[in-house]
Amino acid sequence: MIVFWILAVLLSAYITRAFMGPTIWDRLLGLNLIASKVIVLIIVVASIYDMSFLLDFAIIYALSGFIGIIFLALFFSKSRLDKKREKKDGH
Amino acid sequence: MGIENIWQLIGNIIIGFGVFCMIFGAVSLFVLKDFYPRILVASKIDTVGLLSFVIGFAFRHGLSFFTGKLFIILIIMLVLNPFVAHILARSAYRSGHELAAEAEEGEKS
Amino acid sequence: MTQGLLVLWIVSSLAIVFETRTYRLIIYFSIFSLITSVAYFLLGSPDVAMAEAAIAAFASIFFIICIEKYYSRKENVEKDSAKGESLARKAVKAVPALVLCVGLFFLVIYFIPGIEPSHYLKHLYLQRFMTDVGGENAVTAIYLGYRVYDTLFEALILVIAVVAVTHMSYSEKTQVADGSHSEIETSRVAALSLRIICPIIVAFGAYLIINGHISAGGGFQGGLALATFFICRYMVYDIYDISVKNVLQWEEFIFAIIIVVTAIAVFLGAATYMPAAIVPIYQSVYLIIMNLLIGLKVACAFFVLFYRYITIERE
Amino acid sequence: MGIFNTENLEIFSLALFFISFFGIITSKNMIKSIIFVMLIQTAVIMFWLKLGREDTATPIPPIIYDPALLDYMERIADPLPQALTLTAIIIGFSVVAVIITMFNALYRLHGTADWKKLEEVEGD
Repeated sequence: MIVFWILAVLLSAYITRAFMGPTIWDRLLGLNLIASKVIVLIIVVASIYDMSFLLDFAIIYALSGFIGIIFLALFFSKSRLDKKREKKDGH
Repeated sequence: MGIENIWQLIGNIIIGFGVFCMIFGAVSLFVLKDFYPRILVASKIDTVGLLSFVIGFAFRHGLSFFTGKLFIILIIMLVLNPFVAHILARSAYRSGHELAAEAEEGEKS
Repeated sequence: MTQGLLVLWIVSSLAIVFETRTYRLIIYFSIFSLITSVAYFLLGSPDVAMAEAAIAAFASIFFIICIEKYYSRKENVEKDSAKGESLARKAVKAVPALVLCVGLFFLVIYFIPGIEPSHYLKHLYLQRFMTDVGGENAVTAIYLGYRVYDTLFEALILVIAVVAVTHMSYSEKTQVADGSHSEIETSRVAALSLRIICPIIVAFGAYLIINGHISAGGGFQGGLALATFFICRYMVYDIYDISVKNVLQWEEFIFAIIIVVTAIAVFLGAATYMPAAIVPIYQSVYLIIMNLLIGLKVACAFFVLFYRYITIERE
Repeated sequence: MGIFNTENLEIFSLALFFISFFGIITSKNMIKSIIFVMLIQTAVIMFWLKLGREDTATPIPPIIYDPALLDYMERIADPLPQALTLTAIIIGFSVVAVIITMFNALYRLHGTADWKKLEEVEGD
């Protein structure tokens, strides 16, 4: 039970980092950590309920959460690339 | 949270260690200044924390479907977590996010 | 604990309100939908939580794809971040809307305590669904047994949406030549780790579809998991060897089969009226077939949606 | 273990409803209003799930793997709203997918993602 509350505090710590982070990449890092902290939260809930099918949700959550983040990161880097390259060719 | 048998005790100790790790992970987020050291430390500690959590809960539940599914989650997380950190760091570097030290050097020179 | 989670929920939605740069909007939206997915889970509905988690991932991918085109040109980025007008003037303009919303909010709060939902239906369903429709998952029993017409029309709307997206996406070269590459540069790490993850995704999607009527899960969630597999596959082998056209035809074909199966099932009375004593096997067979068909249909639909968006982004 | 007490859930979901309503009204950026369309739908779904609950103790998912669960009747979450929410989420998302395609086409034609500039360009 205590684990539950500690996890809640950690979750909010990551969210503040995600909101406060200066660059986009800090925000994505915050998002990534929130996703993995939430999975641990689900494992705790599933073990309290002691129903094993609740863990299916944790697997789906892990897969879809991370794939969302992977594509966000991929497309962020693609778009700024040409701007960066122009700056390099500039000077 | 009465602890019935020895297995639960070991499980609780390992979960305690996992929580202890994760608190350091959270602290590292705010102490480190630039993005790259932060992502390195946070995702590594995060994976270790998750690993100890899963093993702790596996001890608490003994050999059952619950532990089986826990290990499926463990495999997925052990593969995906570092992979996402890699993608993040690579795309951050690709899109021109210099290290703080490099940036200062650049301006100084 | 749920109170804290819901406060975070509201905070992330407020963050979306006060953010102007589009990149950050998408990240906050992604955080928001991750939190809603956990909130559904904590409120005792794993089926809805799974669907919401997968939809959150798809939504942020679709958003980022259409944003990325907008941001690749330099001037848009500067224009967006420039503070158009002073904060004060912006606030003044927002005041009437703010007053309206806050007023409505307190108005409705004042009337809420009057509503007292009756739980007659819930008791009815929970007691009788095991015998009438079979299977142990009440949610699947409802949307496949008692309310099978809703599912039919929902599948129809999904087909219409996919057809609309494929024919409405504005690009002269909509007919992407199969086998042409996209510019996503993938590293060896991506190839290796996705090779480990992809079989797990497909196996897990099939597991969700097959025993959707026993444990949490069902046609939709399994289909969404399969669609996630196609997205992973795009990351590594980014050639279009599967042509979008015949996947679309596949999807409409499966939809036709769904209609036929439901018609037969209703006429034969498998869904709700066949007494369980005679034919319990028939009921679970019907549930598995329906879940399988819906799962495949949803997987094809989201596959087409995803590949159509990729072609928009490509040129 | 009152971990999941959900007394004032409807206040939270109503608050979110009006926040996103306010957001739709005042959002200048097209993409922001699309995001708020999805937010409003989530708020309605959260309110809808709350109505199905009798008491605020820990809700049990409606999966009855052994009939003994049935005597906790009031704590089991109501399956009916969940079944309807499933179709609502997928229909909502397919609507948003079509909206995003329209946004793409509009942006291609006029090159702006801003409601104000769009009116000037189209001049209607």
